[in-house]
Amino acid sequence: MEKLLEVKDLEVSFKTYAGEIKAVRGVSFDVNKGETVAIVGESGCGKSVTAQSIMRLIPMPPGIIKKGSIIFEGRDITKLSEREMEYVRGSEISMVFQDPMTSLNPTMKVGAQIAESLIKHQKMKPKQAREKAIEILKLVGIPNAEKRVNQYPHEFSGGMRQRAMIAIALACNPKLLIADEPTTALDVTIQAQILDLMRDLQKKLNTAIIIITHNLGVVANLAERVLVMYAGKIIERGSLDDIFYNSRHPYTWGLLMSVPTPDLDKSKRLASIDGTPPDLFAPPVGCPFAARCEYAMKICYERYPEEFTVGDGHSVACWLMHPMAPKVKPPVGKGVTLHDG
Amino acid sequence: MTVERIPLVEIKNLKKYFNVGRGAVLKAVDNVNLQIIEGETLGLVGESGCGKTTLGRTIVRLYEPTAGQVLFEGKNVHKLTGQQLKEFNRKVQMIFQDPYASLNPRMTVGDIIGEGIDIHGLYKNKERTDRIYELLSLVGLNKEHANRFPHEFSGGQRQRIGIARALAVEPKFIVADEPISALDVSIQAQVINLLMELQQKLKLTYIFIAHDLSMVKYVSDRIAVMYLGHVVELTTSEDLHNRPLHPYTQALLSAIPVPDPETERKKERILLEGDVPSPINPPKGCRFAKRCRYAKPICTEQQPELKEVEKNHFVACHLY
Amino acid sequence: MMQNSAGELSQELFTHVGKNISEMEAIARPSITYWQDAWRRLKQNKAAMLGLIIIILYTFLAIVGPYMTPYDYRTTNPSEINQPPSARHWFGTDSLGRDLWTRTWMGARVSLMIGFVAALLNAVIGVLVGGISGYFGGKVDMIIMRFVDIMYAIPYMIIVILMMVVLGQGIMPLILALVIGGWVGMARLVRGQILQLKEQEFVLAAKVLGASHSRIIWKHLIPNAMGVILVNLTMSVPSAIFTEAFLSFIGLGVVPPHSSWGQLASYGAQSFRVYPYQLFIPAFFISTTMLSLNLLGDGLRDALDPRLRS
Amino acid sequence: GCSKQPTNQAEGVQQQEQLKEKELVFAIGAEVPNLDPQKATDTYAIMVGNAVFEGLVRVYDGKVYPGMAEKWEVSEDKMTYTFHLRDAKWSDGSPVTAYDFEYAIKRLLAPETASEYAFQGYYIVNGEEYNTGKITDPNQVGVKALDEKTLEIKLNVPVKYFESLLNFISFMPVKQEFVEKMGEKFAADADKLLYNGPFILKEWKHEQELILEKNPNYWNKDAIKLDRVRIPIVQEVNTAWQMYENGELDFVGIPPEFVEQVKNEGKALFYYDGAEFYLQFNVKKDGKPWLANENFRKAVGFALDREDYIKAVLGGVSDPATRYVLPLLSGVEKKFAEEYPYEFYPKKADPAKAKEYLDKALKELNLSDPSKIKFELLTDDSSRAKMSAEIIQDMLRKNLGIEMTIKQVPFKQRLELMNKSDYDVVFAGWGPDYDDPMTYLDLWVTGGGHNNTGWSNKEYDELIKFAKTTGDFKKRADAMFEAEKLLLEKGPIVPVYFRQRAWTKKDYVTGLVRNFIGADPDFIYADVEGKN
Amino acid sequence: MARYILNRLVVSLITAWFLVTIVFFLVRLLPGDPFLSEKVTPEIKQNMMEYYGFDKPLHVQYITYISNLLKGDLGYSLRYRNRTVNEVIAQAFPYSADLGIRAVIFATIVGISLGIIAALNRNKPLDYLSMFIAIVGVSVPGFVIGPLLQYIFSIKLKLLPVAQWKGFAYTIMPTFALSLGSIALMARLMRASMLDVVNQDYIKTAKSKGLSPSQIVWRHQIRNAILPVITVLGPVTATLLTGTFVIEQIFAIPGLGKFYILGIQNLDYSMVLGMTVFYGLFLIAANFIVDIIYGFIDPRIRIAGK
Ligand SMILES: Nc1ncnc2c1ncn2[C@@H]1O[C@H](COP(=O)(O)OP(=O)(O)OP(=O)(O)O)[C@@H](O)[C@H]1O
Ligand SMILES: Nc1ncnc2c1ncn2[C@@H]1O[C@H](COP(=O)(O)OP(=O)(O)OP(=O)(O)O)[C@@H](O)[C@H]1O
Ligand SMILES: [Mg+2]
Ligand SMILES: [Mg+2]
Repeated sequence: MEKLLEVKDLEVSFKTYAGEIKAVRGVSFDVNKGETVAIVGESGCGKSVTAQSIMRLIPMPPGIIKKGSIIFEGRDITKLSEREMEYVRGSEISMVFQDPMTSLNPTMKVGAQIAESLIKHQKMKPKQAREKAIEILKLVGIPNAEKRVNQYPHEFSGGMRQRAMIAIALACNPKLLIADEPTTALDVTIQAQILDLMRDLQKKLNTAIIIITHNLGVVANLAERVLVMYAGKIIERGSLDDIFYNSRHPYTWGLLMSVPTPDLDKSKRLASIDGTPPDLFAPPVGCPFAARCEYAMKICYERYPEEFTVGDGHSVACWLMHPMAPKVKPPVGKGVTLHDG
Repeated sequence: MTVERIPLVEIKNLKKYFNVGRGAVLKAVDNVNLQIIEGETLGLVGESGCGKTTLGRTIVRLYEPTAGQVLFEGKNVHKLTGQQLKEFNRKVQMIFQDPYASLNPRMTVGDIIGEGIDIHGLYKNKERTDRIYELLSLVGLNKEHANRFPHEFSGGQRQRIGIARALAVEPKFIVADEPISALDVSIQAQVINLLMELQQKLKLTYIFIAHDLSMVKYVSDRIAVMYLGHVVELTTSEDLHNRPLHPYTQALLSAIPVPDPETERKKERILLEGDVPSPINPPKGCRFAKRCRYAKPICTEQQPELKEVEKNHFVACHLY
Repeated sequence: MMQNSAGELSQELFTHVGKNISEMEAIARPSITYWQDAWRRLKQNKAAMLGLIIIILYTFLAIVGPYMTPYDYRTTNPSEINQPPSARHWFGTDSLGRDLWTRTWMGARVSLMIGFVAALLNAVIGVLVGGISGYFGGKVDMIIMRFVDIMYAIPYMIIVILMMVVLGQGIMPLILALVIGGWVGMARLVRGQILQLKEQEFVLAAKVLGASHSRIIWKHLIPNAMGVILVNLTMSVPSAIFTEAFLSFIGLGVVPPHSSWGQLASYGAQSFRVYPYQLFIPAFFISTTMLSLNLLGDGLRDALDPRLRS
Repeated sequence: GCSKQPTNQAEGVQQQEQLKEKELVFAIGAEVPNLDPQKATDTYAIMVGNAVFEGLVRVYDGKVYPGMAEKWEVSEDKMTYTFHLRDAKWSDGSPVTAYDFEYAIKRLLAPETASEYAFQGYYIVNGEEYNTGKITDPNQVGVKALDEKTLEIKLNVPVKYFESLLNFISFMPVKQEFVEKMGEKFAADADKLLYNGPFILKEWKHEQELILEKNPNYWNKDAIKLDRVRIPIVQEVNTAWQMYENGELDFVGIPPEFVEQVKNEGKALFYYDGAEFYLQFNVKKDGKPWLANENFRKAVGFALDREDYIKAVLGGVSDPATRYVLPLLSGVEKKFAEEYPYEFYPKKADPAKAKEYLDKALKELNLSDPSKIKFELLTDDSSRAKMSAEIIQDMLRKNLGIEMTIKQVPFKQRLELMNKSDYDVVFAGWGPDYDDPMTYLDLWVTGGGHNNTGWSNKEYDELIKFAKTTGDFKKRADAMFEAEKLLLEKGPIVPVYFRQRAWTKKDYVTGLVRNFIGADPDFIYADVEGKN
Repeated sequence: MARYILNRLVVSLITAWFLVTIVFFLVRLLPGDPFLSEKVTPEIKQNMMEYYGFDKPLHVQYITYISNLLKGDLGYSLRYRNRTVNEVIAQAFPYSADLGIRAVIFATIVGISLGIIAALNRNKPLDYLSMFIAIVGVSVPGFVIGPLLQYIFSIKLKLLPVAQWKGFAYTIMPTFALSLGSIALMARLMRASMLDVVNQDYIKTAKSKGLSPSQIVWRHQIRNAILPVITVLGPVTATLLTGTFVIEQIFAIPGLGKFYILGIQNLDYSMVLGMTVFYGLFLIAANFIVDIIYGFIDPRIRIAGK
């Protein structure tokens, strides 16, 4: 398989008056052509920042890419000039932003916002671009697209805005689509439709997708590989099955256990992970999850665990994998709590 | 179930239309009747753009209804003034769908959360600060966050700020518009647990709008399914999952993504064919008819009424 | 204690410890408000601080400057007219032979006072009226804005002359006159901003919390319109200073022999080719005041916008 | 852009023409508000009127020459004038007749005309009565065309300066038929007037420019050298000055700041414009008895340093007013000042004398401390008024220890306050209406229309009355001199300065006359030979 | 929309009527009267009062004025006695409008550009340069800049004529001098509101589409930031087009500006009222247009009612 994107040891910080927020702390991963990689993880752990760094869209200042390289088709994105970036953004890599309301220009018709990148990158005539915009809007399931292209974002419902965002990202058939929570505001039928759409695109154009989502259902539906992030680091990575059925990190376990299933009883509390993630001002020296980890050992508080490879493409950053660590039985795994729904 | 009890909120023939220019009206909410009983959670699901947010906003008085009324504790909320209005504003809160847009970019998170406290004079000085910290930690944020501004947060963190803000005034009734969609599952669980705990402790009432049907099912006592401004099905959450009657509900349930790769690979979904009709000049007859597998001639002719086909199970469909 | 390789790890390190949630509580700094935060940021802005220092310096000189020389601001001296700056007369003398250093700082009192007070009052009234008009919209807006139109269109001089007839000459009536004619621009500007801002969701959120109208206007809308307000505020300072000079021209300014920067400048302008210092000295102070205000205003704008940090 | 403006090309052409034609260009400070001879009041109208109209006589450089009247006779009692008109034509080709003059004068006096300068016709029999509505029949007014060429004017009293007065714009002829045809629009534009003067008004671009061209029908056209006069309207003296420097004007007034410089270049010219400025006391002001005190007023008069004042406020241009009557006015044979030299106030301040008078005044007022004396100087918004008030204030403080406050108001308000006698002391001025000391002196008679000082002196009234009615011009002048001395000794007036103006011209400009009365500048015989 | 416009027209007329009424009575409160002059005697003044109908009761005069006004007749000037205010306006307005339009266009283009440049280069030399220009614009008033320009460009450099209004060369300095203040205000406003916009999420979206900085500025930022400039543009246009005293005076331009000042100084009632009506209608219209433009610029603004 051909590598499309390679992120190496990426570190991103935000300088604030109170100090430096280390949002991403040495993340490395790669994405192959036509592949779907999902990033899951605690809210605030740096997923969006990672994604936006790939597009070089971190507001600078206050943000800075402190370290690392992002190699896209052999070019280091961190070293490209802004002009060169223009041709990467939108046409080669495009992005669906998490917050659809504020991410759409309130004073510009939705149609025009979609048509814009078509005009820029595909050199379409405005009229042609508009036709295409209507087509894409229909594709993402917006009824009455002919009318809707002339509306402004505030006249759209939350889900429709999100679909408009998706339409913008899909407009130019990018090689890499970064979708930051693309379906949170969508009802399941539309969600399914969007997921199908993305899959189609992938098949047709061999588009690679990085999808960031909290919906493990979506992950299960779409992704081939999964990265689990926590406090600015990737703590586990592996194939879809590795993560869902054979996960090794206590945080991943916690995540999987928290998912409600359709048959969950109301009288029972949902399982969750106690405590809050560490402050990224001063991330702990050791494993950032240690303080919330039932299995924490002394070393977890003192040293950051190295990444242990536990299978083909499956690796975990957890001291439990160390030969000296006590053996623990994972509370989740194939068929444990998940599989009878 | 406690349907017999007096409803806390009563929505009667509520309509909310938007003028979208050149004389066209968009019927975002069209003749909705609902009753919400104190202490229950009413789940609201439905196609994106079907009017859930609009309904929620009309209930909390952000929109003037085009017709119909909303009664809270027996009083028409759109007619409230003065002290009663203030009372209402404390008792009824909303969690906004779009977390970032609903946070004032020029206020610290502490002030955003503290605003309700200040408005209603609930706490002062140190107590106020403590309360803010408490709320922050309730939603899984820490004290340090109080001094930061909304743009410095991740999507999920922003959503939690919104939740904390709504909880700050100790409301009785919360319209939660997709309160958890941006949260990771563990925090989702944390927040849902919190909401449910509070409900038990304080007899809170919720309207819970979400797309995550398993979560809706888990939190709700009853669920209303909306389609293009109409409520098409209304029943207990158990019932809805076990015996969905409306064809749209059935399609919806079949589309739930399951967090299990194998099931997802094998799953068969009811694919909804055809275009979603427009809420501007919606078709007469059943609004789902065009996409419905079971559509009969009458469906395109006559609009079905919401009727009780089984005990506590209402559906608006000519099939029943 | 940090070992370099995994191989040197001791078994002891792998003893189970478990969760430690309490340790996670971050140490919180005392909570600060938006305004405290803004002030903190303003202090770090060197240009803004320079501006502030200059303004303070000028204010200080306006207080003590006139007493730093043996001359009195009103004593004429026909044997020393139109002297260029020298050791005797630091800023030279005017055509009546009066010491310009003294007159400059006496004039600073008038100009700074008028500039700041009138600009501030204008801002307060303008923001208030514009805020109300924009926020409530509809009929209220229609009535207020038509009132503003009328205020705009009534010839300003008529108002000023009438004010002077009723209240006499002096700084207070002058400020009042400046305010009567001055607030309308701010009102329209603020109204425009509010119209744009009021549909934003955070306003809805505040409404749901039961925030009063005034709270929404002052805490939510105005801070978000602050950039524009500050610009207009800083820009209205020189316009007040020069309006005063213009009014003096037609006999409506401060009572002679008091003067002001604006008047000094406009006298100086008549003879700038012969006695350039008579123009350039007051002009220098007016423009550096403006510069300082703009630096300060920009700094304040930046400080008040949490998203904009450098 | 505006279609009216000539393009640059056209301008080039114009410049070409200028080579052949003699064109004089100078600026005036404001639009001519009105060129209707009987309604016009302002100096610019008088100046233009002088060039485009001609009255019975023409005054040039202070002397009376025949104008439309070839010759005239004066009766023994000096109260009846008979004028014999020459053959002259209006610009429409019709003849100028005695009826045009009769009509013009009656029009001046008719109340319906509402002429501001109607008082100029009050010397004529029944003039005042007709104007103020006491009689309504215009035929009773003492002006009559005996035939087409003969005009008779009857006066109430002998008026020494009556001939020169006839040069005043109010007495310029107008043609009844034409006036009536034009109605309200008479004189509103260049083509709504008839001209009989040395020039005709070719173009009147309101607020912008007046263009005068030589009148080919003028009886004395050979004496006129200029082909054209262009008069742009430029309000700002500094702008005009810069235009002059840039070669856009042929002569110009010098802004005070530049006087020194131009003087050093030897190019500065000066002339009196007739205006005199003085402090005028309101002697009837309640609660301020010192204003009624003669010695106090004199103390103020001696405390003023008129030379310093002129140097500081007026850039050294103007003359200290050591007496009341403008020295340039005509006396019996020569200038009044030559026949009756007098210096009441010194040019420099005389603090000792001022103190002396002040002490006397204090004693009379039963005051011990001069700081008890407080009064306010009313002044207006004319360009130097503020400085002027400031320096007076300082002089009084230095020389008398009196705190005078300043009240500056708009011009109209100053007049209003003066009319209502609502002031302590006002800085006022007066310009002559005719070339005779009386134009200043009759202001202060009891009940005089402009005397709002409350000052009243029998002796003074009688002197003025005598001067106004006697036919003996020597005795008349003596009486006026007595009155002047009395006024300075006891009157409510402290003269400050006689205004002069500084101006300069290009060397090629010749034959320009600057007048302190009537048309200023008088350019009709000017020449610009050598201008390129 | 059509109903709104109609409604607004009616309101505008009412506004204008209020304005006229207020000013009608205000001018009469001013001390003095139109015929007051140094030379005039009470009797003669009486003649003039009668001639102009000022001897009638005030309410009669008011009714006469209004009924004439409805016919579009602003009456005779009391100072230029044989010219009507309509004529004065007709003759002077073209000059003021000519100059005003030049100045508005120049100021808008330069002001907005400067503001944008400043915002895009915040706290960098270009920002400070733009601030410098703005400061010059407001702290150097017309009465200074005018003579200064004349001195430099006419006397010293011999490039341009000093004054008057006779062709393109004559328009350059007055246009520049007149627009300085507006340039300053617009530049500063534009900068401030651009900075409010640059960090919005939708700019990030625009960037993510690969738009170049200038495309982002043109297509996304300006429209969201321009509202304050539009707001001030209303009154600025009305004011500049109907004449400005100082600049017209310094450059000897025969525009309308002086009539306000002279009208009031001379208590030329009909002139003052006429000018007020003229300017007022302009202003009302300008603000009306601004309100309508609001809706086009930002669709969320709906002044036209619900
Ligand atoms: N502009 C900023 N200034 C300061 N801190 C920031 C800024 N943007 C993000 N952060 C911080 O960086 C961290 C990572 O944010 P990010 O948006 O990547 O989270 P995320 O993983 O996308 O979370 P979510 O799932 O909630 O969207 C968060 O802790 C956030 O507070
Ligand atoms: N201000 C508005 N002006 C015009 N149309 C509007 C407005 N707000 C909402 N709508 C329309 O009303 C309909 C219902 O919108 P609403 O936001 O209530 O949907 P929703 O059910 O919340 O959808 P989602 O799940 O996507 O958030 C949509 O068609 C939307 O386009
Ligand atoms: Mg995120
Ligand atoms: Mg919604």
